[in-house]
Amino acid sequence: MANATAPAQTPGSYADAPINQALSPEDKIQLYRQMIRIRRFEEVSLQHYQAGRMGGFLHLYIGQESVAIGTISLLGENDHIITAYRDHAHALGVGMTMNECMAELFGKATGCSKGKGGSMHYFAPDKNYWGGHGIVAGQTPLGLGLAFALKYKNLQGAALCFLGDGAVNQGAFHESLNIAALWGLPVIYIIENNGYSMGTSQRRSSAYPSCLAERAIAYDMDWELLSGEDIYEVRARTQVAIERAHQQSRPTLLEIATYRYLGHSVADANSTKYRTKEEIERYQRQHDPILRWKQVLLDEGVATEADLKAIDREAKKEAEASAEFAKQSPLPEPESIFDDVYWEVDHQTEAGQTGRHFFND
Amino acid sequence: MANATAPAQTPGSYADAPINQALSPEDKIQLYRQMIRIRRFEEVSLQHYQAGRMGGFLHLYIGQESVAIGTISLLGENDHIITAYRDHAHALGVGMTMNECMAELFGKATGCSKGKGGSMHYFAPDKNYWGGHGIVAGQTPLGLGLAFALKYKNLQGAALCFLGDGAVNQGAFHESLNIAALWGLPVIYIIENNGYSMGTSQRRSSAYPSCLAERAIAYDMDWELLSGEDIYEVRARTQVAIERAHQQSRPTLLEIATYRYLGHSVADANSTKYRTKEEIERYQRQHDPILRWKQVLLDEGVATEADLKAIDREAKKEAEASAEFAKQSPLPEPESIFDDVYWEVDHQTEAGQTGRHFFND
Amino acid sequence: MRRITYRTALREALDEEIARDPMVLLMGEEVAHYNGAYKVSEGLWEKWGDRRIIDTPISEAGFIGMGIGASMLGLRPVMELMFWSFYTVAWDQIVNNAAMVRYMSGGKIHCPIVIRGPANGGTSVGATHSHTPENIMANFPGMKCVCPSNAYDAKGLLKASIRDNDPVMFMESTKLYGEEWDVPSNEDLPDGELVIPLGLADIKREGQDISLIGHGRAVITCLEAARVLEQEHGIQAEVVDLRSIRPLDEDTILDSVAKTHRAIYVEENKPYSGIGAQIAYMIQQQIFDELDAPVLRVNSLDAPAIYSPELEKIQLPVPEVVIEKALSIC
Amino acid sequence: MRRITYRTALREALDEEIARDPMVLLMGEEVAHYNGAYKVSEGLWEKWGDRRIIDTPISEAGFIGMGIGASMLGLRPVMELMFWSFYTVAWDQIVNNAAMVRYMSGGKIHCPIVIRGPANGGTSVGATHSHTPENIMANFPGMKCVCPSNAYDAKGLLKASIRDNDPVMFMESTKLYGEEWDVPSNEDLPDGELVIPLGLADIKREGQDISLIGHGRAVITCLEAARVLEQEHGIQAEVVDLRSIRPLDEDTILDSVAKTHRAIYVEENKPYSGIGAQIAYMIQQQIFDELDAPVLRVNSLDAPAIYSPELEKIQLPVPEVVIEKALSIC
Ligand SMILES: Cc1ncc(C[n+]2csc(CCOP(=O)(O)OP(=O)(O)O)c2C)c(N)n1
Ligand SMILES: Cc1ncc(C[n+]2csc(CCOP(=O)(O)OP(=O)(O)O)c2C)c(N)n1
Ligand SMILES: [Mg+2]
Ligand SMILES: [Mg+2]
Repeated sequence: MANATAPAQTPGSYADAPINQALSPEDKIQLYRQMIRIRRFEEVSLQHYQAGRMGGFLHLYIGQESVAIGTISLLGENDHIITAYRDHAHALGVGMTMNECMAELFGKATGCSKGKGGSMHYFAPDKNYWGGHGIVAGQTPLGLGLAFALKYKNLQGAALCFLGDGAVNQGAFHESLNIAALWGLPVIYIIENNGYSMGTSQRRSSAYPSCLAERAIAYDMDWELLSGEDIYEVRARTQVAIERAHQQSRPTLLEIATYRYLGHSVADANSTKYRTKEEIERYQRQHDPILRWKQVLLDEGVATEADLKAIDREAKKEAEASAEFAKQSPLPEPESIFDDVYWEVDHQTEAGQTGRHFFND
Repeated sequence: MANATAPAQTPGSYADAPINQALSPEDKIQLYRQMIRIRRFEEVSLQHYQAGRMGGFLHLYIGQESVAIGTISLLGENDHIITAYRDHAHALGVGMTMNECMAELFGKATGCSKGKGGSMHYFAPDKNYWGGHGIVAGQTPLGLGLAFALKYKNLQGAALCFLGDGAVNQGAFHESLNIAALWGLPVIYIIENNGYSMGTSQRRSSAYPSCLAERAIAYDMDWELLSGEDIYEVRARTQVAIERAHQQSRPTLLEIATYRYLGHSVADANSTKYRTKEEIERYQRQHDPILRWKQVLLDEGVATEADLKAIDREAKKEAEASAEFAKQSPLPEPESIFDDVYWEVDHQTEAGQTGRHFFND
Repeated sequence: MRRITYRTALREALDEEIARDPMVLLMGEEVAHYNGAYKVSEGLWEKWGDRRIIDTPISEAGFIGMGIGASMLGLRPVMELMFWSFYTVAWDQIVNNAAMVRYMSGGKIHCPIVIRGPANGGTSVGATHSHTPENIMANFPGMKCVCPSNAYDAKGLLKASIRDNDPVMFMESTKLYGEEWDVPSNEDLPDGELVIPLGLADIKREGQDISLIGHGRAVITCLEAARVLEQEHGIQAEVVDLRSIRPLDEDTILDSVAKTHRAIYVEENKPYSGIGAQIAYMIQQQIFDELDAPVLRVNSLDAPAIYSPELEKIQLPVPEVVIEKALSIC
Repeated sequence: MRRITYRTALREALDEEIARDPMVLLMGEEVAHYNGAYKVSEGLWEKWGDRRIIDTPISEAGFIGMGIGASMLGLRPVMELMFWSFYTVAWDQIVNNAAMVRYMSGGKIHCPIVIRGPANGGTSVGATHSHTPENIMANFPGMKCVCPSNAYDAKGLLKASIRDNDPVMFMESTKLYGEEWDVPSNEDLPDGELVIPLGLADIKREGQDISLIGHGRAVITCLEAARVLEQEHGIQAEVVDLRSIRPLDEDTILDSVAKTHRAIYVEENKPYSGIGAQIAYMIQQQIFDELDAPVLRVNSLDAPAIYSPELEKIQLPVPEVVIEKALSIC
């Protein structure tokens, strides 16, 4: 695949990017910790899903960790993010706790959305994280709105809006791209291209010139195609887009090539039918972003095998403890079904107490 | 503006295109007749609108006549067309009568849609004309569907789907472009670019590389930008797209530069505020497609001033007669409000007679 | 008392709220340079400039969704739909994001957004441009829906809607934009401004023989019917204007019907599962024994909106039908 | 009698109609290679190939609109929405094109299209994925709407819907896909096939004390409530399954209530202007004097669908609530 706006670089050179040079050894280990925490969290959640302790969907991010962590590691005070339903990684990435995230999956009152949102609907506005959205590409105009608000408030920030490779064919996304380019909004759309939308490969769902990001040309917008395998690359090239947003208030369309190891959701029993076992194993062996990063840390002498193993064990323990927390947590009270519908009702304002708001007989 | 897929040609060379060489003198005069009929029809409709004999909107096509007539003149048995609300020209172009079209504006039972559709909703499926649609870009997936049906039925045809320059920013249009390119459907999207969507200039509504048609690149689709002023050019370059559809079952995005002289609709009192009087007059004097074509006919010796004046007079008389016809025509019967809602009810089938279909008390 | 049009009343509400709160802005197709397709925003762009009054591309899903996203970050956007009918292309954003994100986030987010524009038939613009989606909006907990029937209410309700912290679907009527009503100027008001809380119905006319209940322009139809009922039949009809569809002032409705024992709901909505169906259900469920006759309805005739101007007139509810139905149960 | 699942019943209907009419095809996300997200179309792509069973991009407005356009030219597309909830992004195409183009063309065009997929709560997929839009569809003249409650009806109604020349919104339930019912094989049928006309309700259980009326999966809730009412309270409830929401079999409903004098509408729809509101209105309007008590309703609790599986169970209508309400008026 060609990429018109940035020449291919050898992996080494991304390590040299100033943004990566600025990483302390502890920062680098922290990137590892964050990725492995996502993986262990999801593995544990999977077990409990299979044990029947959750409902609905569980879309796992395993294999894609570097994308969320690489991009989120770049964000400052006025940078915001929003994503689709495959949202656990971004949640843990911005600093949500495993406890609140796991409890949400269990449908408990202690969940980050009080058990009202489930796996697809994690939110932490206090951490600039705006969800977690279930309708394919439905979050893309919202991301535009975050960018609009930043500009309106004269804040130097960016809105990172993630979407899948299948989501690019929703009309709302295109409408958003046009407005972003037309008005110069500081939004960065990041296509997390894992090659498939459910069982449909990129080739079967999209017509495009060389890659999906190149569709940005239609709006005279900057774009980049990059590999998600190497967190240095993710950081170096996303940083360019962030600076463009911060300094020029201009949008970018990024496409980050990645791969999911498991099914589309846990209910996807077909996940080895529409792609070969070999393809999956090749990614796991040769392109796993955690393994790749581990090797970098070892090569750079930043950490030892033992250090990393300890971090991994800790992550696993934390995940297991979160499942225990979730199990022990209380269910939401039945009356809480009517909370969080109307702000005015929740806050018992005059508006919230005038007229009938709910129509149960 | 640049155009990547076809080199600019001098006007003369479009006359030489085989499709234009094939025109007999009578064909050429017929093109003139069709354009002047549209203009006179609309002028008469405007008078009656202003006299309060119609309701709702009246979107006039005056200034753009060569686009509808140039493209429609190329169509064969299995070619279909569909457009937006600025639909009088296409209707007359495919051979709908002035009487049925004018009566529709008057809301009469003799109207082409029995007074149910009005100006925005002319249809003649028997003439491969599928309307007349009021929601901006709402017709673009329908056009795709016509192309899909042609391909499904193994017919060698094309679906021409017209839309405005403001309509390109509706999501449904982009979804349609992707599917058209992905599946190789014989649809030709024709952006009738008159420079404005209501009071908003192209620059204020759209981000694009060199022109709107170039957005096709995003879907790896063929595209063309052409001038609508010269009907030879419209025919020559649209024909390329039709052949691509017929022979390769591949879509094209065409953009035809044109201009409307009057307001967005008759209710548009601002139409000389968002553009200068000079701009409008320059078009009328220098770029009027009917005047331009008249000159070609005179230059080629195909017709004399007197011939053309006679045709014009005839068109005007026909238009006036159609207004008289419309005025004399009966209103729809009140009971007819409930006709044409359900096919099964209209045809008094068993399905149409089972259960209650209408819920008037 | 000052008389102003419904259009001017809306414009004043926008202007005052933009002045009051720097987070309030108006966005939509042709609202700025063009002064609004129906001139509600006339002069506002000149006064407030590009920052507060913003023209958008014809991308309702994109720009309404953008407004919702911006409202999550604290802006208070007022979004104009040139016709409410065009909600159909933005429906996902409205219902799944504006109305549900608060719930799905367990209350972490709220969307103080107003979506406004005309929602009515009667102007011969055809079926696709004549949606009256108040019943659809009201169906969804999380949304609010308001339909002012006159200039006074329009001003007061729009100001309250903009200050509300929940998404409010505000439905106007192109048929009323040019009509005038008494609306006091701010100097003549005790609070210095006109704000009408959502959730309060208004008795537009008192009576004890029958309750004519409605919303939006249908209230005017009720008033005309009530006038004739009195003059020609000696029947005193009470006219109840819901003003706000959700939240709903149930008490005022029930009190009226408990007094009159007869009710007709009048609306421009189509009948199947319209607002009238809900109100009729509610009345019979809550005060069954007070009813001396079934609750009746008058709706638009049950077909897509016809173009033909003459026929559209009879497709919409007219006083004659209301009178006839009233006589059938009085 | 053969027992098959609701899912199999739907698949048989599709398979038989595809075999019968070369213009019938199935389109949607993941319907072909993947066998359908809920496996309704399992095996059909293998059997019928790329021409008849077609995977689409995630572009509901684009592909549903395409299906509508194709239906105008004589195809009879069956469009699968992976969830009916996703109608929200295709709403303009559905309502303004499928439901209105016949009218606006004065009857020159018709759209023999079926849009089908699951529309239900109860599977903990959150508010955005739990839409039950039958009241919204039924509001629009020009549309038809069908909600089968069991495998037998699902097969017969889907076949009738595909043969219908008007647009039919066909709403299934993921909660029922795996459930089994008696469905005769074609050899065992007098006509050699199972086709159930739209517009006929079905008495699923006879009784004379109260009418429990509903549609879709709520009918199963009614049947369970009726069983308990009989066993524990000696009350004979009649259970009326609308099957088709529009056209509506008014006579069967009215006959039942005229016999029992009491009615409860049960549905998974939200209450405000739901189907139950319309049916309750209709009953009181038409047979007011037959009613010994107000018509009551049981709906989903009026909040967006909650995720928490335990809580969602009580958010949906349950037999206990139906029983309690029945006892309150019997
Ligand atoms: C509008 C809409 N259509 C369909 C779906 C069902 N759906 C959920 S995820 C998905 C696939 C999306 O794939 P992609 O965008 O590549 O993201 P990924 O799952 O690979 O992260 C589909 C079809 C939906 N949620 N919303
Ligand atoms: C979805 C939708 N939004 C807005 C409108 C109102 N509207 C009708 S025409 C129009 C301008 C369209 O301009 P363009 O596409 O350039 O076509 P033109 O009128 O110039 O032929 C607008 C905003 C509409 N009909 N549908
Ligand atoms: Mg993907
Ligand atoms: Mg234009």
